[in-house]
Amino acid sequence: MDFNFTEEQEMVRDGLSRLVREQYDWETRRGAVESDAGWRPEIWAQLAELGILGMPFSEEDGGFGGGAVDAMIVMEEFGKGLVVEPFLPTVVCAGGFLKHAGTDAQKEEHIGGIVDGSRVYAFAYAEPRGRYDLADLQTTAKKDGDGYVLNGHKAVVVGAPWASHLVVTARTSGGQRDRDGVSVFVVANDAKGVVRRDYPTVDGRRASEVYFENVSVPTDALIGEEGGALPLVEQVADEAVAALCAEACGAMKVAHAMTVDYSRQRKQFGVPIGKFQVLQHRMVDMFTEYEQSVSMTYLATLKLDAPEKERKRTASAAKVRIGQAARFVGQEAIQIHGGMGMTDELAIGSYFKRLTILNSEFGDVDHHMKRHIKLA
Amino acid sequence: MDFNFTEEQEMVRDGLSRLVREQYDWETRRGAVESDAGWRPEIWAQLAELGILGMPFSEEDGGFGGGAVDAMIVMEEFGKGLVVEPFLPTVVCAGGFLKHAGTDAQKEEHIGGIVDGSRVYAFAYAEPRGRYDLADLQTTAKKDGDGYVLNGHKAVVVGAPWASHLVVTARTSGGQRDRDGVSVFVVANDAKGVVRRDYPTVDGRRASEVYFENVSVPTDALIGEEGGALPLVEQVADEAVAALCAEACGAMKVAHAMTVDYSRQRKQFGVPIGKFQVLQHRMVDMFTEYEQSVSMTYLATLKLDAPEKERKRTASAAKVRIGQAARFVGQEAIQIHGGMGMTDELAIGSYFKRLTILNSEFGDVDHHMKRHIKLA
Amino acid sequence: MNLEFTAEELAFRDEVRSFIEENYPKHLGDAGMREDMSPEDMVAWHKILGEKGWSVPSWPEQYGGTGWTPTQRYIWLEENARVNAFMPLPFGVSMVGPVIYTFGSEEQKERHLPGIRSGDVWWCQGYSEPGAGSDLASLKTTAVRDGDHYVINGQKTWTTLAQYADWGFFLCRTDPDAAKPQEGISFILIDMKTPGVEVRPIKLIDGGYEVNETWLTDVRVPVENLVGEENKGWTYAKFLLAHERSGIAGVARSKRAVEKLREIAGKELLDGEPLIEDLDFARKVSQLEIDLAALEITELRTLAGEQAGKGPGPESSILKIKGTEIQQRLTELTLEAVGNYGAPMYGQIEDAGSNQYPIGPDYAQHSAATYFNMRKTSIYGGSNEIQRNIITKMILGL
Amino acid sequence: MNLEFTAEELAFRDEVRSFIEENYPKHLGDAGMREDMSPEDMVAWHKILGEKGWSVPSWPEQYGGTGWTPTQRYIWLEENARVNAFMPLPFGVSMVGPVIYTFGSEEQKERHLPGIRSGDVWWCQGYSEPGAGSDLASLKTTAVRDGDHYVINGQKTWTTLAQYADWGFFLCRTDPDAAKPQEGISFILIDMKTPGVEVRPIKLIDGGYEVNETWLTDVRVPVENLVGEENKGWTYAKFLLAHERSGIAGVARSKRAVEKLREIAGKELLDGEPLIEDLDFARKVSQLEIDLAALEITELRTLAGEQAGKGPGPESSILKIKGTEIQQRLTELTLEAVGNYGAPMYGQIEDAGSNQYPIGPDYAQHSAATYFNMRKTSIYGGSNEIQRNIITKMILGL
Repeated sequence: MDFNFTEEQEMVRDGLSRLVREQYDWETRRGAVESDAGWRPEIWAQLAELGILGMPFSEEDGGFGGGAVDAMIVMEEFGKGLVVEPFLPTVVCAGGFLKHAGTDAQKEEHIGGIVDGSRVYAFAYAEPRGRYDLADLQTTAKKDGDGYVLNGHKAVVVGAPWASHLVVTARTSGGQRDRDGVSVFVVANDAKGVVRRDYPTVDGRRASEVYFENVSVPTDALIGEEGGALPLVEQVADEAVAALCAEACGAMKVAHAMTVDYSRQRKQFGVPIGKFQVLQHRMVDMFTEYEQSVSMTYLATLKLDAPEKERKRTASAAKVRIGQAARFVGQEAIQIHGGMGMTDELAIGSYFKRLTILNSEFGDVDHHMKRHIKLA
Repeated sequence: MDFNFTEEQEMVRDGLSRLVREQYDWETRRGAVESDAGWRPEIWAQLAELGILGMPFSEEDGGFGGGAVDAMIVMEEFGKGLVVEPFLPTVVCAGGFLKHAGTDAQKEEHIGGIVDGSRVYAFAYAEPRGRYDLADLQTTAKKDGDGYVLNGHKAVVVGAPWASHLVVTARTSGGQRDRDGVSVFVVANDAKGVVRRDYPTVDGRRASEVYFENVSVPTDALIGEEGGALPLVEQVADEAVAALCAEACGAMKVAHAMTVDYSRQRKQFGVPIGKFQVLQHRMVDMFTEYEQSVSMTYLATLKLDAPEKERKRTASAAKVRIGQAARFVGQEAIQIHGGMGMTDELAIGSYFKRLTILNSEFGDVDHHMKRHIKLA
Repeated sequence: MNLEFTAEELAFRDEVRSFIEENYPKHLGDAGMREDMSPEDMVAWHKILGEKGWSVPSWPEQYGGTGWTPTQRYIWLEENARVNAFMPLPFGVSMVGPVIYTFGSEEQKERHLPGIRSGDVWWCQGYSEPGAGSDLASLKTTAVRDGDHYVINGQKTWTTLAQYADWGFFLCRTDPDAAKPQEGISFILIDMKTPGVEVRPIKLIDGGYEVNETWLTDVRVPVENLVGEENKGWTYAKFLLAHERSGIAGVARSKRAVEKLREIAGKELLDGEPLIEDLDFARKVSQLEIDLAALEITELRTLAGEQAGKGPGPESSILKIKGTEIQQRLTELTLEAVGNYGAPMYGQIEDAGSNQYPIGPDYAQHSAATYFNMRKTSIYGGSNEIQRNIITKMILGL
Repeated sequence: MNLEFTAEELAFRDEVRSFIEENYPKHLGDAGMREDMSPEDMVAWHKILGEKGWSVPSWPEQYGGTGWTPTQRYIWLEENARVNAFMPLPFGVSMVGPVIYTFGSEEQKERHLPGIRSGDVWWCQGYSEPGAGSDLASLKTTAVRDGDHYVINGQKTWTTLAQYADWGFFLCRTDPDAAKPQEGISFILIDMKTPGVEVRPIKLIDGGYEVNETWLTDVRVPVENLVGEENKGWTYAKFLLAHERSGIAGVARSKRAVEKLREIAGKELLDGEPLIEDLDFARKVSQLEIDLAALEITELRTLAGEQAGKGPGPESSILKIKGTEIQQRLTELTLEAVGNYGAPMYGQIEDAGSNQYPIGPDYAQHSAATYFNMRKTSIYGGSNEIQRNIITKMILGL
């Protein structure tokens, strides 16, 4: 039993922490978020330089031999700074598919570009009527000669406007919610027939509705087994869940610290509001929620390689616990900030919004609670 | 729209309030509860004298022409004093069956004894494996010549040790949980084959496991329609729910007042604990819960004669809301009383215990929430 | 004891209902829930009501009130909520109007009440100051007498919709040496076009601009704009805060919103079934409905008390706490219901004018913005913590 | 970073597991959950552990400790919880023992430590006084020096299981004129058979008698029973409160209790199906399991910190708050699960000796009493409100 990071991990964390502190203050972030691009490719290049983008890949695949704990460290620091650059879809999701199921040729083609920052990915899994069910797919991929033809509509694909490639789940057989028949493809974002409608999200990122209109892809666009990829999708989604939990921890930590700090400075009736016992105890409860979230994030991260049922159940437990914590911490942070918390002039609102939306990504509390129950 | 009581109702309330204040202080109650009998027949006689036991019956049936609002008033005052005498099973339940479905002969036989206090009833509806489902009956009543033969086991029949008669639900046909086939009988508590095991309950009352071992009853023991009595049972159970809600309001009111009072006297760190903001706000929340409970009790009571679906939905809504309030008020009352609240030396513990058990009588929060949902 | 309306009340309800059906502007649609109304839309119904004589029901009849009983006013709100009408803004009708007809001069009444009734004059409120929050008495804006004018300097914040306002009512400190912070404050009406008044919108976390900061720099205001006595403004301010309690709980609106939530949850799917049939979600909706039913009866009990001549007491703090909790929960469940489509920032998308493809269902639009926006309700109007302090003092006596 | 045990730790676990399997008294059964144990039952396992040398694992080895790492101690608790063992009472082992070996004289160590280790001497705690609650420093019991004795007068309360105690440790005021309430307090050991010591059981709301009031009337205690320095008792008291943190969260016990709850909910029926398959009930159980998993890792992180030499800090207040919340919730859900059979007062029924018919299923017995009893956990040991005050000061720095 060991809860320490390795020396390398501590170094990565320190480096990232410095980057966020020095280049990702909230005003700068806001400028980038409101710019036309909506993100900063130069930050992405720096992440590549620092080796962050290659960290979780094995050395033979061109990475630095890290794993889930490293992704957790990265995501927690990103959460602290509300970093919008698409580490999760690119490294955790696309990277995850490639690591677990990519052929040598696929690894060769994609991983290098991820590691050096030249390729950016988005993960197109959700559909308009599918809620959080990864198998609820109306997007189809029909075998056609040497390849497949994709048709369908993917909802709220985070990072798609920035992506060079999309990882797409589609149905090669079976009924709309069958566990069998799910396949995964990687598609160039500028492929013929890929139609996007891009938009900003309330938590400062960019996303798209993505329509596949007779998009032809070659056979080697298929990652993993044709029609048998649901377990793979679930594995990657659980890895994404663990990463989101880490991001939430980072955001909660800062939101809590900002709130305590604000309560020290802000006076009402001649007294700093941090002297009111009701607010003190609520800030204690925020801290407790944060600490429990860190614990659950550790647990979910360390169980990502456990047997399937244990992995799933732990990931869902973490998403439930962090979802509840994120809701409480976010709402209380605004309440304790009072009117100022409602304005776009303080950073706290951005933390609240990210904590809100994060809560529904890859399944909300109810979704994961049901999954936890089913796996009892 | 009118939330006032009539002059008569105010008088009844004042009279009861005086009785509870003068003869039902907590020490005296404890003495009675711990006595062999477990209740005070002399209080019962006084209630008869005051006309309380006859209040909800029509004048032609020998009563005083009151209704559900009157029962509410009585139960709220009883809640304040934690009165254990069996008004609910006798007047609300048995009385309810007779009012709604009794033949003239049945009314003649039973109501007089209720009104003058000579007869006491218990309502044997729950079964060991039936939880809160009124139709989940393994007790059977088989047609036998001119009457019926009852067999079965009724669970936690409150007031049975004190009762002269039992009102019993039994199945005359159908499967274990069918809506059809439910019948209601009134049986003398000393009839041959009625076997009881009596015991005290944690909230200061007496109850029994009642076994029916080939108990023969005549045809006129049947109240209401043979095999079609479930709607009648549901009506009476909803009336009992409204009465329990009123009792809970009375108990919550006193528990809250005791807690506020205690917080004024009890000092810690040299300050009355009622000066600590965290406890103040919690006592505010207790008060709010109480006020919302009063509102829901009014609503449920006033809707007892509404169309079936509206009546059921409102009764369930009230039981949910009061159940949640009773839990919160009871737990917080103990917590704010601290160690003293844990002892049997203060009355508050008795209020907590009654509020706890009341919560499961005639269905707990989950049961009524599901019923509310189904009736949406 | 009964919950029924009298025959007269039922007749009144029918009258109100048909009036609304015939007159409520069709183009406003579901206006009571929209985040993006034009200022013209916001006063459209007010102006129609002004002509009908129903724009200020709770005022004394001599000033244009309707003389309705509290029950009739309740029915009035209910019927408006049925079509989700956008009600007249409170700043004139419920706030400054009552102060003027109670404490103002005859001249002030003649000058200001007609415009409030008709909806022609838009008012805003200058109470809060930066850093003061619920602690109104700590205000710093000064009004210094200079001949027959006050010269006003200071900064106000959270002045809701001040960007459209013709007039504002402001609390200003006229005696800086008063013994207590509540003393030495005056209640002054300011024409928002006076030189030195500057309004700057504050962007809120939902992306909207419904509140402002208002700078007052050497603003010269005629002394006849002082309401009541100099240095007694705190009395009028408290009167104003306590005055318009009916509707504080927002019951009628929330009831409509629950219906809307049920509709949405009937369209969203979970495992291919309507979300509303999912026990988890249904439970949350039922809980809301139950809490709302309790709140409604609590409000009716308060109304009945008023009808019997008891003024609304500190119990209205309960209405505020529970009412806002329910409103917030409603928006939260709506956001939850729409799933992934809570994330898009719809406001900005519409600005772009694109309509090539829809983004999610109509009802998902602004669900996140509305949720974010409604966090304000437990902060403003005396935060819910302050309401609990009030109950602690006034009801528990601690 | 990993959660695995080392090979040594796994071997240790196996050793512990077989020792427990072979030696834990069969007749105690599910003792860790029973409400009605005899005093002999309560020390039975302690005595066996004393012989094995495992009764005081966390003590320094020179005084009989095992030298186990925090992880080993965690494994030890886990394994005991597997059979739901009734662990040695804390008053000697975790409370007075560490005070004696840290601050006591050599003579005190020789005299008292062996009896604590072996389980032969039963200790009780005389900290709280009537009306003082979590405010220990306000104590009024006095110890006045008279030759080579202290004469002690006062009243203690909540002295758990004092009715069986041989010895007690008491906080007494030796300097009534001390500047601060925490000063002038001494830590004194009292033989409970000394004349003037009177113990009266307090009946609790669950019907049981686990705590007492203890009257001390002119109790003469030899001065050599003073631990450490006179007037420095507050230091030792704080040391005691902070010392034994491991296990404060009760994780191992709660894990076992969740299993038990699942069993019960598997037997109870709702609509003819096992209650555990009901989504509402299953959700509550899952929530408990999830909260418990989070708490367990939090405890392990604290343990790991201890292993790395960091003393347990104010984070242990989190363990106390969450641990007791979970324990209380567990008993509440058990009561909920058993439905109507929560009502019977089983304790009193058994007294009657009747066994003609059973009353409800075995597992329903005492479910209400246990729920009532466990309300104490958020009150004692520094109420959960006090714990939040501690975190406010020590971690938030407010």
